[in-house]
Amino acid sequence: MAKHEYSYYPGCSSQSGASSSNLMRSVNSMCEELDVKLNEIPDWNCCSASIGYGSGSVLPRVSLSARNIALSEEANPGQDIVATCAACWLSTKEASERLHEDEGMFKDVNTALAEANLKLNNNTPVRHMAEVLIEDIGFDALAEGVKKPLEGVKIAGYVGCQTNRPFGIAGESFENPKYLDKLVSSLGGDAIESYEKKVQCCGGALAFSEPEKSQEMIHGIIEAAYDNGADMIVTPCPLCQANVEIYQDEINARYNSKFEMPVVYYSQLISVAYGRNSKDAALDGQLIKAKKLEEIAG
Amino acid sequence: MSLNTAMVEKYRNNFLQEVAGNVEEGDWVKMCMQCGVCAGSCPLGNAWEHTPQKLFMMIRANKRDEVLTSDSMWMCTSCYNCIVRCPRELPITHIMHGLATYAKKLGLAPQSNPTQWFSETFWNNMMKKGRVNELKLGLSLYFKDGFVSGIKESIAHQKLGMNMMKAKRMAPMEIMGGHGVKDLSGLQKMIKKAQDIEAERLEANSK
Amino acid sequence: MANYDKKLGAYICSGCGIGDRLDVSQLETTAKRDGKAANCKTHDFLCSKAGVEMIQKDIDDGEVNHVIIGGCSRRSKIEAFRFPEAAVTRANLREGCIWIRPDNDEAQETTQEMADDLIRMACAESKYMNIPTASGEQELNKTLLVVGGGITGMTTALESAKAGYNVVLVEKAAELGGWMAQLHKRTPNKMPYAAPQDTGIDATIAAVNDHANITVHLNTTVSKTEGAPGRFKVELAVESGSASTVDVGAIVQASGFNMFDPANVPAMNHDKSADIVTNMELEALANAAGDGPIKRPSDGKQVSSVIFIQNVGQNSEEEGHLPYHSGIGDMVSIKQAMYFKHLNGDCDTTILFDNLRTPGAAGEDFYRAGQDAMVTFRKGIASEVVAGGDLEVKFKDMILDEEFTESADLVVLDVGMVPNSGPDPYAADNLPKDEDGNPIEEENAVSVESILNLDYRQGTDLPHLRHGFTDSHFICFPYETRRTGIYSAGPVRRPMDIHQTMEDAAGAAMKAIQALENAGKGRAAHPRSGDLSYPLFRKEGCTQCKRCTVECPFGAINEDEKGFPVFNESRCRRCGTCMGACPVRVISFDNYSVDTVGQQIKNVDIPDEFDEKPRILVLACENDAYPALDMAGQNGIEYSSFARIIPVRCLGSVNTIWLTDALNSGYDGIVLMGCSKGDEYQCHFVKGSEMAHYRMGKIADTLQTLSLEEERVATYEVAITDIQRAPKLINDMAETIEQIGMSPFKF
Amino acid sequence: MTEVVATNQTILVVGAGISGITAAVEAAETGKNVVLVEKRAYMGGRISQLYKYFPKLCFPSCGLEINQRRLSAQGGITVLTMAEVSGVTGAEGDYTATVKISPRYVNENCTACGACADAVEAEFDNDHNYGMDKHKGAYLPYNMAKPERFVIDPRIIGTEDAEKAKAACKYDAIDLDMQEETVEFKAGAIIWATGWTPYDANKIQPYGYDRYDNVITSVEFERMMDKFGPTGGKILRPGDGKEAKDIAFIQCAGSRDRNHLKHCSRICCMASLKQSTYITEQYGAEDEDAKGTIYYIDIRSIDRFEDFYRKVQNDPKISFVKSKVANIIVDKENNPVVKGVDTEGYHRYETKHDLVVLAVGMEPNVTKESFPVEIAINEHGFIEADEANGGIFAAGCASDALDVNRAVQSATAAALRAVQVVNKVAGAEG
Repeated sequence: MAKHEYSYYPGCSSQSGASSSNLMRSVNSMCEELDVKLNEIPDWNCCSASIGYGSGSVLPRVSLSARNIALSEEANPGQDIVATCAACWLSTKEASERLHEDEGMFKDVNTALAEANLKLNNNTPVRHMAEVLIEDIGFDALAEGVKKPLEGVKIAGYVGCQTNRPFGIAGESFENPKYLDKLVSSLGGDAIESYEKKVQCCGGALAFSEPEKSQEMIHGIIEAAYDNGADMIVTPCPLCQANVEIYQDEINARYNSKFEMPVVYYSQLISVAYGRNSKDAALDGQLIKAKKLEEIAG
Repeated sequence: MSLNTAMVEKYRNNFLQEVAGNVEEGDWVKMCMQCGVCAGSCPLGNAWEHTPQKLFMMIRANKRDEVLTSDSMWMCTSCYNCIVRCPRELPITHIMHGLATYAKKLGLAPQSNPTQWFSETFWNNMMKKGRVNELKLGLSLYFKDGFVSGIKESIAHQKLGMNMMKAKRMAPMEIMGGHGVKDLSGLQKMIKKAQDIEAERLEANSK
Repeated sequence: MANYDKKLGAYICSGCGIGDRLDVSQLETTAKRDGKAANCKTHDFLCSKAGVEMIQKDIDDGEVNHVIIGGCSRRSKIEAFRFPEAAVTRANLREGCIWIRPDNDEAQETTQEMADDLIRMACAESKYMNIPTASGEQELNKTLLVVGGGITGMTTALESAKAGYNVVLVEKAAELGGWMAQLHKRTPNKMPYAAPQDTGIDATIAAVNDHANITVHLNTTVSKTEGAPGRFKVELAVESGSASTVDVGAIVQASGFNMFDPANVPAMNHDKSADIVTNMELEALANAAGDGPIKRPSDGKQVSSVIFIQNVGQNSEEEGHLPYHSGIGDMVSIKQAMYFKHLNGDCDTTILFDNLRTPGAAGEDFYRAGQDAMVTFRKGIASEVVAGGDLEVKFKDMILDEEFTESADLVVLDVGMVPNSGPDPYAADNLPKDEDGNPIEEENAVSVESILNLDYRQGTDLPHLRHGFTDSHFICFPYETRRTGIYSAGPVRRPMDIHQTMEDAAGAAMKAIQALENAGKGRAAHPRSGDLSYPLFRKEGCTQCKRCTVECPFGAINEDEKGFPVFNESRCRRCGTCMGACPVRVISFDNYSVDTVGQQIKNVDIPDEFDEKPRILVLACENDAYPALDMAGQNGIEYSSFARIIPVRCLGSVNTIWLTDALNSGYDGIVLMGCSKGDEYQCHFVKGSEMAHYRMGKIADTLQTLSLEEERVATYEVAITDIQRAPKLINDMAETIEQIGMSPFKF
Repeated sequence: MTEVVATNQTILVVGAGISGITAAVEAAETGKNVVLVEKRAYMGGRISQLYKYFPKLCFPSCGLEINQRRLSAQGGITVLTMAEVSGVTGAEGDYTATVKISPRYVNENCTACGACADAVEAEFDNDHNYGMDKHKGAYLPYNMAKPERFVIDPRIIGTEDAEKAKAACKYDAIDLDMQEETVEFKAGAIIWATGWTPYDANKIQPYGYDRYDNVITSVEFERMMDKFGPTGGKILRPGDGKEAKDIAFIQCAGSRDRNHLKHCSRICCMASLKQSTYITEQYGAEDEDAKGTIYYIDIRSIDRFEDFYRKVQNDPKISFVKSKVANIIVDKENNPVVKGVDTEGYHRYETKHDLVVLAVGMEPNVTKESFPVEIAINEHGFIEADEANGGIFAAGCASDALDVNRAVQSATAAALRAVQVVNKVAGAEG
């Protein structure tokens, strides 16, 4: 039996062929290394993220998450739900919390769930993979397993919004969370602790609809990393990863800049540090290659 | 009588009460003390015509039309900065979402606002299969202003698309269907039920 | 006055480096030879148990009754050197001598001279002082007079009675209860601070009426108050015309407040519509409503919209307005807005405020409770209420930056509290002055009817501090009024709510009880608490000039029919301002007199002119300047060894004869250090420093007569924090003397 | 061994700040026996760390001098410093208090000559100056410290420094073997005057007090103005020691905030108005670079103090912005840049200042859990008057967020309530 076992909610963007399929791959490698078993929630659905609000109002949106929790409770009883995507985690956790606080809504949601022959008990903790790493495994244990320390790699920890607010990681500040820095240090890399844009919003919600607004924000996030001497950015959120990475060409054109800043997931860092190859670490999924990681991974 | 007219009739001079009764977390609006921390904390602050705190004041001042037709709340990126800093713990993000949704239900949301449109497209995309099809979502966005401009947009973003495909982060076959939920009908019935419950409640509130 | 043989004992400590830096045996010789101290001893650790026991033994053996300690400052080791049965003086050899002088050979001689003089001065002071004892004329009267039967007065009465004292409670009206009895509900004083509470006033009134130790006089005013703490005689006048006299030990004035007249803010149109009411008028409407909805006065319609306008005529420099703020108006309006939420169902309730003043834990909780009850708060400045069928309020919403006109069934004006304090004895001094220095009359001058009718030389009532309030000027001492044994409490002192007023009532009761207890023992009140000395007066020398009666900062001194001063010792605060004022020097205290200081001045050794060793007399207020100089020593800040420092109770006690004598006997310069004066005075005796500055303004004449330079006398305001500046002022004088030369008056 | 003479007619006062001193002195001057217990090595509490009082702009040490004199003039007050009440049993009129006294390692022989401080070398953060400078391992907490007796920092015990201090003392005042002791004594009534503590500014993360050198607290600013404080009376940026002339004051730093203290701390508005006058005091009215900006939600200058508010409003150097500052960042020169929205008409600002002063709130020192007996404490941690409290009465900031004047008022009232109890005991005992 694996040391740690969770009910896993991968989310739409992690699916094969989707924008953060590389996240999924590196998470799988990471979990193998850490002896973590992820049991995917069968037939999970989209959480509708935050942007769902425009058409889906409260009850439908909460019902979507409630369905996932109910499915998890049915298929993976007693296991904490773990999400790797910030938006998935937030939507699900928020739904769970609101249903704890609001009995009326809890009743309504179960009425809706009954249409799909499901019932929600709502007694399952909803957690982000970062919490698993920090709380269940711990930085010390993580450091122990490092085979190829990320020596000399300067990494800016970009936490973003939804992994950080409103819930965040226990004991961390909303304004200056340090867990990514600690993670980087545990893996033998150089954390850029003075990176002051670590919780600045990337404007993901507007990336499609009003790109000029979101790209202005992304520009600032990358610039600050450059100014602080970062070789790359690490993030725990697929939306942040995608936004900050993939629009750099457009941003360079817009701002006359020459950014070429790799943006990777924590799971990729761990995979590499634990000795996995580039493919297992999904480094091939980078639009902007994380060369320093590739060198280490060999 | 439209829902909007019915609501106007019902609440007359008290928009605050209307918001409290019908908007997601709207009951919290009364608790705002006008400190402005939300306004200063919003990463898109510059884009807002009316900041959250000002919207709350406008609600109290019965500026119903101005609030509901405003595009300000559509600027919300759900970054939750306002929520964590609000000294009164108002769920501002949710109230912004709620105001937007409510405006949309009443038919007052600004049609020209792109995020409003995106939000709807996203929802519809998601509801088709129970999971989001990123490719279709992206394409539908490019083609939102018609076929010709859609082709232009597509070309403009061609490089990005190619790169994503190369990195296996975009799959052309997704256009043919892609991932989805097996119990789609159960999911759709569930959503329908949830929507009905809300609609009935709103209808009842307008009486 | 004491009548005993003085036996001086000088005890010199050689510890703390004194023995290393000074020739202690010479100090002993000085004490014996010049100081005439029969008993002289040196100890290397005088404050130790052994050192203290040595002194105590001499006292017990009858060898010594006047103790002179040559060692650390009088501010140090107070507990060790407390010998209640002896007169104790201190020569400040440590902080005032070795610590302010450099430790080198060059300085040694002058430092030793300084120390010798300090010993001479302490001996002289000791020789001329007496151990103070109470006059024996005291009375212990355990009854308090409380003026005012509102919540403040009633609370004072109940709290005092609970401590075992008797109370005479006087109320002008026919019933107890005051304004509070008119309230529908009160703001909450218990967690969770969420809803208006019953006032409970009936129970309080019943408790007062039922208490065996409280006598209530209704329809009664105070027609005359004479005497002093411990022996006030108070004449009570009943409306019917009858009168009686009570003897009381202390007085608490709880005469409350009146409401500001909204007619002073014409734009509010209070007189134009019955539906524009003040906050107090609203209480009546709420009471009239019973459990039903509040109705508007004009036509009895149930109020469905109400607007509260905060801050009407308050915090404003406009004519006829109040320059202060009641502070409680926002809490009151939230409470009243809740009346509507409770009684009038779906009533629109708006509060237009400028700064929402809901301080403290209870305040902020109540604000949130108001918001939670759907009271609409708008930062808005109202410019006008338009009277008519439906009222209209014009205001600027400060957040939306937009002018609004909102209609309402009822408009409530938050008008402020005006203290009911009686005429200010010093009104003419306190009025703002025009360019020529003539006082400008205040338009809304408060009630001029006397409350206490004090038979005092300096007026009938408690002095006002500001805006008609009888508050204390002292942050640290909120009950220090300028009339000993008379304390004010409640909104007459400063605007306050019920909770605060009840705390204040208890505080004032404490002070009144303390005052009468101490008066009974002949002990002084704050700040020289416990001092048994009192002004002694040599009547045969008095010229009836009235300076003392006019200048006493506490109005303690009356005049008899011939114009001689009557000191009323228990009113006296022992500052010595009278002593400083007296041109013929007939006023003194056992432990502080023209001689105790004058002889110190005289006993300083004045080297002759060619020694080039000037002498600078420093008279320093013992509360501020002297501690500052001590702390300079503590921090090793040096000053001239030519300075001879004498602490004085207050600069107001400085008699010009000391200066004249000093100049005549060859001092080269004089520095006076008192506390800050003026509106924000820090003088603990209120007027002492100001009086001294005034008197010193006239010293120029004396200097002229003596053909001396004006710069030889300098008067400064020195704060306790002037630890670097005070020494500098002394050094400045030393430098001045260097420039203008030595005094020609050396022998 | 410390001996405490007390009976059930004794009043125990816990805390020797302005409230505790006042309660003790008022009761003692009415002839009562008092035991005054203070946790610190010296009396005076928070006011000993203030530069000036509002609205008079006078010096707290002035009143403290008088109070300390009153206190020593009264034979009736026993003062225990470095002492904490660890237990209370019994009931109104008959309490037994247990007090734990930490070793000072300096006995009453101390003459405050300072030889021990000269002899030692180790230095530690100076709590009196909120850690802005250091004190030696043997030290007098500050100029006016009473009891006027040095303290040996327990951290030097067992080191060579301790032996050096002992050797330097000519008066056998240093006792390195001093142990913690516990004393037990009777009291009829107890006045709880444990005061407040500045809210921990590290917790107000958006303002970066933990990250930015040039963001300080109001209590630290107060220490800067003291000529014997950590900066010698100059307003200096902790970051680079440069003079700070353009100063921002941020109100409600931790107060009126459900993330921090829900209550309004009452004093901070007046404190900042007061501190804004320090700018002119320091640089003069002519210096155009010297200016202050007060960021506020509501200015609560309450009642008579309004005229002080008006005075500051009329000062051309001081401006007011109705806004709770959203966050602070620093520019490349380490200047704090204050960001937010002026809500009066919606003006977005991003303003650079030399120094930011956070007007930190008051947190009561009492907690329900830490209280030795059952007592009515509200959710904010303040003790409420309640019949059930028996003979225990709160004074000053243990009862509410109060300014000095109101704290003294409250303490005087508490003294009376204690006197009522012991008078009743005296009556019963004849």
